[in-house]
Amino acid sequence: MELIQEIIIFGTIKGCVYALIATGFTLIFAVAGILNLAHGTFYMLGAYFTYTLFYVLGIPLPPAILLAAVLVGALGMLLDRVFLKPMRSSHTYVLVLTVAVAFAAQEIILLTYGSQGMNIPNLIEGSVNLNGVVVSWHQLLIVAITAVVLIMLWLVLTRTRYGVATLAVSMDEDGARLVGIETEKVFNLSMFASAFLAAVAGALISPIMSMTPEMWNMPLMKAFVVVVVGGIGSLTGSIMAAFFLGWLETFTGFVISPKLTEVVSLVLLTVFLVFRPSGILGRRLH
Amino acid sequence: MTQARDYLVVDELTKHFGGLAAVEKLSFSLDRGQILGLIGPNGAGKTTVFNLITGFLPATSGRVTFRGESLMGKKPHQIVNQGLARTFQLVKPFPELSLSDNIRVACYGPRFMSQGLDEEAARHRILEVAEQVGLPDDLDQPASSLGHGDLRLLDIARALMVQPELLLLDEPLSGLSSIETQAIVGLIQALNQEGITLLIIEHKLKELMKVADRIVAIDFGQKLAAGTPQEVVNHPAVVEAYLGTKDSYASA
Amino acid sequence: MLANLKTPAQRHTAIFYGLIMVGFYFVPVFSDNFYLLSVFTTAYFYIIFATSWDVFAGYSHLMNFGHALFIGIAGYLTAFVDLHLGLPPLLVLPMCAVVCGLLGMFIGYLTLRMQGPYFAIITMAFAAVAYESAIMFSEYTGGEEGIPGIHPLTDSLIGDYYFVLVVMSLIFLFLLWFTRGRWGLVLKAISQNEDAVLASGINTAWVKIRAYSISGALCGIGGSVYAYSLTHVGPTSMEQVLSTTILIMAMVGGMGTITGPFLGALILVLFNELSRDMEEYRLLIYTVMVVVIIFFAPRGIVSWGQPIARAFKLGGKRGQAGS
Amino acid sequence: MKKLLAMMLILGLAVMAAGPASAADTIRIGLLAPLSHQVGEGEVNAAKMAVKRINDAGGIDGKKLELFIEDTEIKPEKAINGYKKLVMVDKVQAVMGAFSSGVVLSLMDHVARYKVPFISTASSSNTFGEKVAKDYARYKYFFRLMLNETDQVNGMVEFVDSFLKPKLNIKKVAVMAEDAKWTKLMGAQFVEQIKTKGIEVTDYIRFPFKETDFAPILSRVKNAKVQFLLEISAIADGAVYINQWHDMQGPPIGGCDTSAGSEDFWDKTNGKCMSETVFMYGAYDVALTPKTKPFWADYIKIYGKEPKYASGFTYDAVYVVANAVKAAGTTKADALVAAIEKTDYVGVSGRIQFKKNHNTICGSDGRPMMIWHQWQGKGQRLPVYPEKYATAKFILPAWWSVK
Repeated sequence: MELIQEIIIFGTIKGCVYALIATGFTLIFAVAGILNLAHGTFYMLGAYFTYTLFYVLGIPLPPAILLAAVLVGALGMLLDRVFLKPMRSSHTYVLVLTVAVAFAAQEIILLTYGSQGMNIPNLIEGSVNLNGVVVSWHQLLIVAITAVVLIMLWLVLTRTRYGVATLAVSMDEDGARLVGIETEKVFNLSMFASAFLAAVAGALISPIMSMTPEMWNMPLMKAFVVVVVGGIGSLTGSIMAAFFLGWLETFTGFVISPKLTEVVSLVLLTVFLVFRPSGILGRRLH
Repeated sequence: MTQARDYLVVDELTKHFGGLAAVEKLSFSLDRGQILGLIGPNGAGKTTVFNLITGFLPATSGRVTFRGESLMGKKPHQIVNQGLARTFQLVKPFPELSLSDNIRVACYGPRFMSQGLDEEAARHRILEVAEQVGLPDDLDQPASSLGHGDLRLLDIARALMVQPELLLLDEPLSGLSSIETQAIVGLIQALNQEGITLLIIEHKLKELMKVADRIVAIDFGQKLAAGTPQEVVNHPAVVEAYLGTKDSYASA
Repeated sequence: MLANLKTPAQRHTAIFYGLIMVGFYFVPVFSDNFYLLSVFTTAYFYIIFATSWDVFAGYSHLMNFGHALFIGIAGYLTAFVDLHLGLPPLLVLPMCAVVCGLLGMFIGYLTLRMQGPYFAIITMAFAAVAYESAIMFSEYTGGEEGIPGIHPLTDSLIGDYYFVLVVMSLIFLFLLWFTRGRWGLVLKAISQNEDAVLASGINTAWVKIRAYSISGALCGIGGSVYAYSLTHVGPTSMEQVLSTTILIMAMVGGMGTITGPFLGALILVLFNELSRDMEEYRLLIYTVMVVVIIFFAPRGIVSWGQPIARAFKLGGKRGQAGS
Repeated sequence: MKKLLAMMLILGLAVMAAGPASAADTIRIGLLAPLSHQVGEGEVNAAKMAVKRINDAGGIDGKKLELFIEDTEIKPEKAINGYKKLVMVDKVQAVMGAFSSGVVLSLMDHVARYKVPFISTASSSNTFGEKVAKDYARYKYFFRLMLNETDQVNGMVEFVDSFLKPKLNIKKVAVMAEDAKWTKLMGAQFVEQIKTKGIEVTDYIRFPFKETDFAPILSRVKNAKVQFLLEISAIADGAVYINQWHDMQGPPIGGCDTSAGSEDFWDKTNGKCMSETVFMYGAYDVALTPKTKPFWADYIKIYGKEPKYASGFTYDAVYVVANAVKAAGTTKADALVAAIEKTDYVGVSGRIQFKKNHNTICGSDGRPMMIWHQWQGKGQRLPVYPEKYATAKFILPAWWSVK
């Protein structure tokens, strides 16, 4: 059954990318209550920064990706400090500001790099035949990197002071503040982690899907879907939902029709929002 | 038109939030024309009872009947239109609207509209209510400019605008100066004189005892005692629940 | 409406907008320059979109991030009806209003319990579903390229100009009437404290659904005229960037005032055309504007009316310009 | 409030002042092109080059040509507005260019309405000609200087049947086409015609321009065991699927891929386009007419880049209009149309003559025709078919062997 193998393999690769995108999105929402519509922008900047570091500055690809992700993470912190901090409590403000930032970033990228698709090379060239399914080494590397990054995130969250503080803030902000946790710092570092993860995803996917100034749209929508399906604020739920979505989309594309893949996730999103807004694992919304 | 007895009946009312029992098998009743006080320490579940009666929260079990009709499963606005209005513990006016508009909003419920009253009548009634509760003369100022006491009055005015038969006041005296307190106590008595039945949550027992015909004391969502004010405040369970708290009758 | 104009400030406001409206009707008298007319026509479309957005989202503070949904749905409906049934615009416009009104009612019903960001996401999602569907069902919708060849509204540019202007004027007047009465008051009250409105015996859910429905219906009329005017409809008419632009125009102008989005749309479209050379920077400039507005004039441009009027010694001591 | 009013007034006046400069004594030509797409860039460069050459040679009867450019962004609504602006503000006497049949189709009714001749130089839909034939009086202002869908289908069928079939031992092919108006008939006709040559078509897939995930499509094609995958794309970015095609080791691929018609495609795909075979027309480094090779060389000299798909046609279109103005002695639309209809001009893209339906006569030798180029070596795009113009031998993807 080649088809089943294909769906599992390609679905897993997709799921990894979605997991990288969505964990950061969930993290910052759980911790600071920020629904960041500029999340896809981090993903896009990750790709474009890598491109610039690699082609313009001639830095080898692996450190270029890492450096790009750190830079994007710093931009995330900047966004949080300068624009979000003053009015973090207003959902309306955060939504409008972040969506405006997203479009502005799109314009800046468009002006700098043009509208045509651009590519960076695979981390490792060449393909491998997995029992009849041809996959590139790069795609397998995405799976490995995602695993490493997610395990590291888990370790940070459970084994470090910052991580424990983050979890505390995500459960009860006021309580955390009472026991002396500097919530501002936690927000800031969460924003860094969130942007960093998205940027890694963007840099890893751009050799496969090309980068365009509009590429931030897709990850944002997927992040919505994953976060809503997985349960708002639940990291485990998000990761589960990311793979679920990856497999579901791949199944739809391979078995039913490639045309339907984009709509599947959106329909899933609306159905969950309307009928089960708490998601699979999330806390019940009042 | 309706029986005076058992005007409002709360019967084995229960509300669970997850594993927490906020209200547990609570029963009491209220007769027409009465003023009933609902007391209890902080977190006893008093406001939850209000929310259950007025439909802001769905009950886990039990029932509430008003004039013999069940209120269960009804939406808040439907309950209001049966003649049952409420105020809020945390005063909730519309800060950006003017005082008159704050009150005017309540004109646009079906209860007022069904009487076929026009804008002129509404304006007239707004002035009437504002004067009755003693709001400042300038009704064009925004609500955000009011002090805490006047906001309470505004909230009561809004509730009165729907012409309720039964009025639920949630801590109408909290945070008020003694002059403001006297004014509201007077207002409560005046409203009762007009024939409005009242259910009042209040911490200031001294004032409450002045106006209440009966008092129900609850703690942990359960009834501790019920009866005349004197009976309730001297009830051992109530004394125990209150002792050591600064809200106790002794220190009030 | 005139009965409500109690204060001098309100009268001045009415005169101000009245003058602008009358001015619009005289533009072709001064110049039949195609470019000028098309700039103003574009402004009228955005006025329709932004004010119709405002009647629900601006008043209820439930941020609708997918208003363009109605523009697109009405546009495609117009294309189908025009090309296959050949009905005249005067029949198609009400049809679009009804369809979009029902759609608004349906979405309003589904999203009733949603607050803040959840509402924002779902409105985005609905528009995105429609957008993707338009691309997916390319057999019927023409895919990414859309449907060309919709018949023009009238035979001349000036005719088109007046058609759009009249529709815009009617919608603007209707919205002023609607929001200056009890509906506006109740909607505003809901945005500030929904519980207190419920406790006043008002079915807030129904009020919101109705407002959303009206918002959709009016935007649908605008969307239909938009399609006629372009003689084309495509998925870009439902794009996220269009929804966002509408929202930004309304916010810059001043939410929950109708007059604010009117000014916001007008000024931003004119600004956009004046700075044609800077067109690439448009969204950048918009973003900066949003930040500036949110920090320094959270109530939008209309809130400047008051100090300006005071500077010119217009209006009363507590004039409510723009409201 | 007065301040606001004053501001509005100033805005209004400024808008009015931004109107047209007074019409000088020039021949005004409009160009509609998607400026940020490489096809549009090629159109603009070619048109500028032609205008400059004509003006340097003294213009037309002493009158200089003046070029006005509007961006279409490949969006019908932008193109419509651009056409209106060219016609009414810039008062041009002829418009040319545009890209994507969907865009041009939405322009046709406006061309009919404003009656300023339009020469389409980068769109292939057959519908244009059908409309002109059906309602000549209305659509006569519309011309197409390029191969239409039928011309391209014939070329593709011939290439697959007579060239590839024996080389690749083709029994089954699959077709993937971007979901656009210009590919609608092309895809269907190709499928129909290739079947008559005894070749099975396992799949005919249409994908949106912005598709980024081609794994499902490529998987279907691979599982169907086809020997050739025909691609048809112009608006979509070919690099996206070529990268994935290479990594998934798909069957030999070729057809129309506009993005592969640009020399930077090799770098964009990091060489993964190796063995992709695409047809080119309008401009190439091939001696189709005496002017073809010099144009190629001169263009590179001026712009430092190779001409793009539509460059040759746009370049010729400027000359067609210029010659027509000269022949008609006027710029009045109807006279201009009559003169353009009589065109017989050897340009860089071939010998240009218009049919009754205002299509260009294409396909045979010396006329505008398709020449197949394959990506080979270290990033060269070399002609492999027709044999007459071929300078390289056809190669297979590294992972493919003919069974």
